[in-house]
Formats: sequence, structure tokens, C-alpha cells
Amino acid sequence: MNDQPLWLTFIFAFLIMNVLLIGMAYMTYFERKMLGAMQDRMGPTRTGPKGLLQPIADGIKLLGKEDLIPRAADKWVFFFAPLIVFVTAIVGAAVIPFGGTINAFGRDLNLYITDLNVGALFVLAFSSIGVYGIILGAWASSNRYSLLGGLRAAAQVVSYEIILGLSLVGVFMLAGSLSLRDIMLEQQTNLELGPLTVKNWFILSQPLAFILFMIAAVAETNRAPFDLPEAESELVSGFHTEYSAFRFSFYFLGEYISMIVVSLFAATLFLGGPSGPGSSDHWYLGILYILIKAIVFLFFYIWLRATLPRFRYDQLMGLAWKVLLPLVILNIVVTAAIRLASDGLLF
Amino acid sequence: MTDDLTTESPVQEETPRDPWARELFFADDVEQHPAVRELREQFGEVVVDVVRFRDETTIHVRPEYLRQVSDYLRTHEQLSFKMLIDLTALDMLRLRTAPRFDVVLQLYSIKNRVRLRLKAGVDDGQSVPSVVPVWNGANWLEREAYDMFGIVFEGHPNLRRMLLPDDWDEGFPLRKDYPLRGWKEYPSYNTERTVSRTRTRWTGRGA
Amino acid sequence: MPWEVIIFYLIAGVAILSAGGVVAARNPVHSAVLLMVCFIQIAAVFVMLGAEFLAVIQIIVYTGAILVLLLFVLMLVDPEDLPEFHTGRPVQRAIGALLGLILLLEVAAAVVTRTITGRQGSATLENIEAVGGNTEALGRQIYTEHLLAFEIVSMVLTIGILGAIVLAMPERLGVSGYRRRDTISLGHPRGTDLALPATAGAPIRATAGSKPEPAGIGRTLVMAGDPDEQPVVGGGRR
Amino acid sequence: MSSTVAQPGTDGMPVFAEDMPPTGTYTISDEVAINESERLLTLNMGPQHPSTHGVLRVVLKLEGEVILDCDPIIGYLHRGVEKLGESHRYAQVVPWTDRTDYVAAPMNNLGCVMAFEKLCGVESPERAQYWRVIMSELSRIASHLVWLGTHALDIGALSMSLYCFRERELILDVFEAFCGARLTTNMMEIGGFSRPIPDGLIPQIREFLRVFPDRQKEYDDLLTANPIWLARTKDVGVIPAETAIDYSLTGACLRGSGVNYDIRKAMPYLVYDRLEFDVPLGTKGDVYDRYLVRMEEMRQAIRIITQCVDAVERMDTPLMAYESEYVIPPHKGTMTTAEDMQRHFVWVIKGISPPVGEAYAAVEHPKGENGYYVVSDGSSIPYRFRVRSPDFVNLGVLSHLAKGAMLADVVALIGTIDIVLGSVDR
Repeated sequence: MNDQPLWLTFIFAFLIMNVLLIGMAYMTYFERKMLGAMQDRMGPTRTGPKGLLQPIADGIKLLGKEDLIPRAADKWVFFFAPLIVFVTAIVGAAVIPFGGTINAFGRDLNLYITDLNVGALFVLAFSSIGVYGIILGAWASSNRYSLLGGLRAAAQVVSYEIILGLSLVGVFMLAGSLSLRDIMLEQQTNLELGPLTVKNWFILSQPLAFILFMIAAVAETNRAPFDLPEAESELVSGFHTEYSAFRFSFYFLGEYISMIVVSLFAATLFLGGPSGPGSSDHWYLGILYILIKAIVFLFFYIWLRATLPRFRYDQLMGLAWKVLLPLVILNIVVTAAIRLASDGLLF
Repeated sequence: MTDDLTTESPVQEETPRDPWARELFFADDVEQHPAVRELREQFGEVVVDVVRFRDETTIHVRPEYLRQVSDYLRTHEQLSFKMLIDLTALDMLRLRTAPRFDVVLQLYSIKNRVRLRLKAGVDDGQSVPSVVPVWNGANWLEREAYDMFGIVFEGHPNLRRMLLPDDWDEGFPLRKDYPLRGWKEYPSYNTERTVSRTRTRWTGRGA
Repeated sequence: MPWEVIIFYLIAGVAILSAGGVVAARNPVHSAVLLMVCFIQIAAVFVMLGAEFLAVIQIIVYTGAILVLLLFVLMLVDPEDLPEFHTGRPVQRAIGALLGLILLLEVAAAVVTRTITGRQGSATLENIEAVGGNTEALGRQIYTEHLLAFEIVSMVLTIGILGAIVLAMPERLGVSGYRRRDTISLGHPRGTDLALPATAGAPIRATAGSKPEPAGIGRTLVMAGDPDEQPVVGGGRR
Repeated sequence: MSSTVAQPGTDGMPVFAEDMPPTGTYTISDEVAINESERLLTLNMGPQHPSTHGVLRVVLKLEGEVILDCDPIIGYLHRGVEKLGESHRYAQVVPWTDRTDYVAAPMNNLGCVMAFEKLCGVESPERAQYWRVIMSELSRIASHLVWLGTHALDIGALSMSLYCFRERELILDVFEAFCGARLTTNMMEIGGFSRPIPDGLIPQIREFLRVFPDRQKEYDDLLTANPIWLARTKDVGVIPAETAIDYSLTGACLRGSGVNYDIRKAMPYLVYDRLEFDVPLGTKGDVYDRYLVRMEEMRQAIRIITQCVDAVERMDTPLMAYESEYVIPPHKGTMTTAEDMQRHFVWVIKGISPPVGEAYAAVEHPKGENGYYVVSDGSSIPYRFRVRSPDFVNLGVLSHLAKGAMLADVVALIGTIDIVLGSVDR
């Protein structure tokens, strides 16, 4: 870790933000193409070669639409709520490390925006603020479908945040740090398993935590089968029923960017981040690896959406509190015991 | 099912055959129909008329006894017309002088696998006892009959418009004196050209 | 003036303004939103003091959980049904102001005495650096010196949760169950008795000839070939 | 029970609207007033709502997510098919029935035509009956596919709807080859079929019969053992057998509860008594049972079609009962001989005049018993044309089922009753 001038960090942050926005646009394209492939149809084909310009056309269309505000809406909160979702989703990417410190252009560059010593918790904290955008937007719309969606979102996010946070405790114990960079570096060490030498990816030592994390992450980002706040068959569009034009697009952006950030986060925590063959020598390979890992997670999201029906509200809460919470606590206890035993402190 | 048929001892001596045999429901002589026989025995004067047409039996009953007759047919051990298939009405305006309407019930016996039609003539302004206490399924059907014909079913829990709007004030559309296009003059659309008749440049035809 | 001081005053100013707004806002949801802003400002102050862990915990616990639950309740409340806080009740307002003033004075007194005496606790910068950082120092303090207090607090919270469940349970089963039974449907013929949740149906027994075949998960379908086969006995009401 | 306060309308001769007394007054029973004082959330679901299958409107009273009261309101698609049927000649009425349940139009045609045939005393030839069975069973599969797709979509299984519509397309292709239309087929005629069967039709149907069972296995794989699907459907919307009979349910809603009533077996029409098939009956009566029953009905339909296609393949008997006076004369000579042309012309212009009487014919529609009750006064226009649509009657049980369920269950319940609003509102 080196201290680099602030302007370099700003440039890197600017780059990351733009990559995220473009990545989000093409995430929608990827999703539609993938869903199309899974459902025996083509997906977008008309706009540009193979429909590649479709996300841009969608964006322009959303900007050009009329911005409707319900008469009974609470105007300030209504304006303000989508921004919360959008901003908090993007801020989470600030602590994701895309690699270590590299030497390029004649100076030392950090491939991360900042290295907070509580980076993992930082991501969780901002995703928990993000739910305000949903709740407040739902309330401000003064629509009953929105209100029900907001209530569902509040209960769901509060419940699944616990699972999300606790499933990471095992990882923190093994890494001995809350900093994402330290966790990433820890996973680049080798693990000797008899004749086998593997990278110390935490998915190997924490498989249960990984599964729980993925379930909670899908719920936290309000995606199928946990997309109850916006369940279109019951609540029309849930919390964003009354939103249109670019206010709606902020929700849309926020949802997809938080998916990307969570995927990057999961790749960093459990799949070694940029680690992979040759990544220690070539930093660009590392970036490639972390992106591929994130895309695998994103594909998983889409796959779930194409396959599974939706949970009912009580089943969702039951799953969180009755199934996942005991499992996650079990995971913590077992990890702690093993950690203590390996340090010789237990017996 | 078959046990019932065999163990049942014959009630009437003069008919050696089983009185509940399925053929009797389709017999040419409609008086042999078990439901007709039982109703005549039980209710006497209530049965106004019995008609048989195209293998279908229709029993006309007096309207004030409609609920009792229905309940009897439903709870009868052997007849067991447990299902109300359909309830509707007929406006007999052009076919007879009085009464104006017929309430028509299509019943079905799961046990005997036969249908039966019950009819009760009502005049306009007269009400019929609702059969909702007998079959819950009659709820919506009676509401529809009220909506379409204006027949009031006495004792219906929720008699209001069903298919037509709640504030419909033009009467009852399935009555024979109701014209096909309704009483009111509605603005007719697409009769006047809203676009000028100038030929368009592209097609050469009038717009 | 150094940048840090400017930023601090900015954050502190916003925090105080939003805290004032919490009290002044007429709509409870607006109050909650301003409280959220205030919490985030306080978290930012923590970050400036080098206590990142506290800042993040402040956000996760207070902003992300407690305030969300508060909002959850507020959203369901019609603002017009709330008691009016802004008018009347001069005694209460006076007492409230007095209590607030006393609290403020207490905090001021603590700060002032600490500044005058110049005494410092054990959590100096050097000590924290020696342990390895704020987070580690906090962890060590909690899990070694104050372990008993920590455990007692967690027990109290657990009891609180249990108490909440116990308080909520009878409501759920008793009153709302009673209510559910008592409502009458517009579309429902005879209301109360049939509005009860459907109980087990008529006994279904397969008569001879039909073939119950396993279908789905834990279910069988009776494949009836004969129309006279009637697995269901009874039917109708009463 | 509160007494009714609704007033009957005026009688006699035409009166204009302003003279009419106010009708349609609400009969709100006293108990309903409770709901006003309760602090409940009233949610108006529909008529524009993604999962009310058209324009059904359901007014829900919610306490949190639990439904305390449910009031289905229909009529947004009411086109007065019964009134229209009373103002057209017999042969002209048949196309109106397409527009009632438009996802299984051949079945509606069949019921209507059977009622007319019963009234006239016409019987269609054997070969036509076989073809009618084939077409009605195909439309049963098509209807169940639409049901499965939309029901699964309501519960959140996104891909199912696309898979189901993919297979439905094959059936619609068969319809198109058979009669030229895909949705509003107007397929059946009084007395049989007047047009010849196209050459390639039987291979096309055989291809469908070959493909479909494998495709149905895919649906099974996606849903039948899916834990979320089970959680959403098992023990939801339980209808005990007694309640099902009490509410006059028919079709899969009745058979899912275990009552053995299938018109094809109970009162066989067409050639169903010669065909071998089973009627699946559920044991619990919940949403999952009805799902299983309908899935099994599709398999049985495949079985029936296979038998019929085998039987009809070598058959070369006529398709139309031309000997009857109620049947449209053959097209064959209309272009060449004056006599044939006149006969055809007169039949088309004058229509048929069945004997005075009434007839009720019902078919086992995919959604239940689709009955047609026709009264003739001897003229060429039906005196009364009553459509007993199955989903209208089945929908009556919704408010009973929805009580105490959760909001998400309502869409499952609407889906499991299997409604098409064109048929509910008529």
C-alpha cells in the first residue's frame, strides 16, 4: 500500500464509476440475451449489430419520457429517494480492490480507490442505506402497491442484512481483517493440502458461508426469487409503480449497479478477487479475472430469475430467521472453534 | 354405489323393478321419472307441469316453493341432486301472457348421473325465494339473473348489479322489451370523418 | 484554516441543522429522513476522528436497522391521526426544554473538565497504534476487560427480543384471528361461519377399481376410469 | 341475514331512461359496515393489473399482508353475448361463442353446436364426431398450456409462460390448417364439418403428439418438484369436496377436490364412450392438486387424440349430416346448378327454424362444464341463448378462498381457478 496523490485516486474513481455505468448498461443487455437464450427466443436484435446498441437506446428513451409525479406524492421525498439508491449503490465500489499496487506510467498506482480498514463493513453499511431509497420512494408515491412494496423491502432488507453480515464473520476470522485488500491478499497465499497446492480461496474453507452469502445477496439486491418488493404479479411494480422516466431509471441503475458491486464483492471475498494463473505477474490479468468472476455471479443471478418462482412474504421471512440464521451462527461457531484449535487455544 | 342399488328393497309392490333404476330417469313416460314421482308425492299441488323434450325433463313448480323443492331434491337420499349447474331466467313475454318470467335451474345428480331442470314462473315485481341457503353457488348466478332480468330473489345476501355497472339506470338488458342497442342514444363513433378527405401524398387514396 | 476543520464544521453544521429539523418537521417521515441525515453526519465525524469501525457500526445499526424499523411504523401511520406536538401543552414543552438543557450542560461539563484537567485515558493514539488500530483496540477492550458487561448487555437484548415476541404473539393469534372471523365479505353469502379457514374436507376414500397413482411430491391422483366410482361421500352443506 | 332492499325494474313497454326508477341499488348488509370502522388497507387490484388475467377487479381488505375480505368485481368485458345470441340466426350465433373463452374456442363452438343439434334432433356423422373430439382435446391442451404459463408466471416462474406458448403455437398451427383461423376458429357447424379435412393434417397432429410428451416432461422438471413451487401451492386454497359441490364448481376445481364428475365420462357425448381414458382426481383440493390434475388431463388428452387419429385415419365416411333439413346444403353444386344454388341461398338467408322447445347441452370444457341452454320459439332466431360459462361460476369461490390467505396467494388462487375474462363476463 502506498500513498498516492489525491488526484490520481479521483481519476481512478472516475474510471470505476464510468465502467460501472457502462457495465450496468451492458448488464441489461447480457440479462436480456441470456434470458432469451434460456427461454428459446432471441432477445434484443434490432438496435445496432446483434442489438448491441439496445441499452443506449433504452437509456435515451428513459431520459426522453415524461416525468410524472402523482398529485398526492410527497414531492421532495419523491425526488430525493431514487438518488439514494443510485448513489449508495455506486459508493460501495469504492473499497473493491482490483489488484495490488502496480508500477505503470512511471509511478506506483493503486488498483483500488481506497483501502478502508473496515472495507467489508463499509459495503454492507451502504447497502443498508440503499434501502432508504426504496422505503422513502414507496412512501412518497402515496400508492398502496408502493407502500406494500416498501414494507416488504424494509422487512426483507433488515432480515437479510443480518445473514449477509454474519456470513462474512467466518471470512473475517480467517483473514484476521475487515479490510478487503487484506482479505484479497490473504487469498493469494497458497494452501498445502497434502500433494495438492491450491490458492487459499475462502470458498474452499467457507463453503457454507459462501452459499449463505449468495442467498442473502440475492435477497439484499431484491432479485428473483426474492424480488418481493417489486413483485410484478402481485404489486404491479412494487415500490417504483409511480416512478417514470429518469427517476425510474435511477432505481433501475441502482438495482443493477448494486448487483455488479455485490458480485465484485463476492468475487473478492470468496473467489480470491484478482487472483488466478499469471495474475501476480500481469496486473491486467488480475482485472480480467475479477471481472470474469463477477460475470459468473451475474449469470447466476439471471439463471435464478429464469428458473425459480417467487417466494411468498412469510416464507421469505421464515427462510431468513428459521433456516439461514441458525446455519450462519453454526458457521461462525465452527469456524471460531477450528481457528482456536489450530492456534492451540481451545484444548 | 352398486351396493345401494342391490340392497335397497323395493318400496312399491306393483312395480317389481327397482324404483331408482337409472333407466327410469330416461323413461318415455315422464311420470315414471323418480324425481317427478317423489315431488308429486311429497308436494302435490306444487308441481305445476312436467315436460319432457329431447330426453330432458323439466319440472315447473310454484315459485314460492322453489326453495323447499330445491332443498328436497338436494337432500333426498336417492335423488341426490347435489349440484346446481346453472341458474338463469327466461323472459316469456312473447310466448305467454302470465307469468312473465321463468326462473330456470339446471340440477345435476352426481349419484345418478342425470340432469333435471326446475322452472318457476314469476311475474314482474314478484319475488322468488333465493336458493342461496341451499347452494352457495347460486349466489353469483342469482345476482346475474337479477342484473339481466330484474328478478328479485328474496333472501339473497348481496343482490346488486354484477356484469353491468353499479349505476346502470337503463333497466334489465335481457328482457325481451329491451332493444338490442339500449334505450339511450349513445354517441356513435367513426361515422363522421375526422380527417379531411384530401388525398394523401403517399397512397393516392383518401385519408 | 486547515481543510479538516472546514470539513468538520460543515459536517457538524449539517448534523445540527438536521437534528433541529427532526424536532421541527411536521411530518414524522420527514423527521425520520432528517434523523438519517444526522446519523450519517455523526458517522462522518467518527471517520474524521479515525474511528472507522464505530462509523460503520453507527450506520449499520442505527441507520440501517433501527431507523428502518422506525420508518416501517411511521409509514403506516396517518400523520393526521398523530397527537399534535406543536401546539398546547406548555408544561410539557417547558419540561422538555429543561431536560434537554440539562443534558447539554452535563456533556459540556464533562468536556470542559477533561480539557481543564488535561488528563487522558488509556486510549491514547500511541496505545491504539501499539495494538494495531481502532478496531482491534475496541475488540480487545470489549472482549477482555468488559466481557461481563458485554455479555449482560447481550442477555438483556435477547430478553428484549423474547419479550417482544411474547407481547406480539397473543395479538396475532387472538385478536386478529378473532377479527378475521368477524369480517363479512361483500361477496360472501353468509359471512361469519364460512369465513373460517377451510378445515379438512370430506373423507376421501378410493373405491375399488380406481388406481391411486403417486403424482407430484407426496401426493396421489386417483385415476378414475368409471364415472360411477365416487371416491367422495357426502357433499353439499349441513 | 339482512333482507334485500333492491327494487325490481319497470315492466311492460319501453320506458325511457329518465322515467326509470333507480335500480341496482346496493344491498350492503349491516355487517359490512364493520369494515369501515376497522383500520384496514383497502387494495383495489385491477381491472388493470398484470395478474388478474384480463380485467378482473378484486377489492381486497388487508391487514398487513393478510386478506380479511375479498370482493371480486366483474363485468369489464361484458359484451352481451346472450343478447346478441337472441338477435342472430342460429348459424350466426356460433361465431359469438368464439369470443367468450378465446383460449379454447373450438370447445365453445362445440357446446353451442351441440345444443342446436339437440334442439333440431340432428346427429353428426361418426367421422365428424371423431374430428370434433380431436379438435376439442387439442383445444383442451392449448387452454391448459395458457393456464400453466400464466399461472406459473403469476407465481413468478418467468420462463414457463414462454415454454407453454411455444407448444401452444403447434396446436394453433393445426387449427389454422384445419379451419384457417388460429384464435377465433368458428370451427364447428350444425351437422358436422362442411369443409374437407386438409391432406397434411393428420401427419401434423401426429408430429405434435410425438413432440408434446417430452415437452411436458420439461414443465414437470421445472415445477412439479420445485421446492418454492411446492411452498407456494401446497395447502394453499384448499377446497373440500363438500364446498366444491356447494359452490357449483366444475372442471379441475371440482376434480382437484376428489369429486368424480367429468361430463365426458358421466354423460358421454360424441364418441367419448368408445375411447379409453382416465379422469384424474385430486385428494386434497389445494392449488397443487389442481395443478397435478390439469397436468394429468393433458396427458390423457394426448391419449385420446392418439386413439382418435388412429380411428379416423382410414375413415372415408361423410363429414356432414346433409340428409337433415337443418344442415347447410353442400357447397358442391352451388356454382354449377341452379337448384343447388337456390337451396343454399335460401338456407343462408332464411336460416333454420328448429321445433319449439328447449335444450341444454354441455361439454367438458378445459375450465369446467360449458353449458348452452337454447330455447326455440319456432322462429329462425333463438328465443333464449344462455351461456353457462364454467369460469364465471368457478370464480364465485374466490372470495371464500381468499379469506385469511396472504396477498401473494390471491394471484395463485386466481390462477388456479383458471379464468378467462371473456368467458366470465361474456
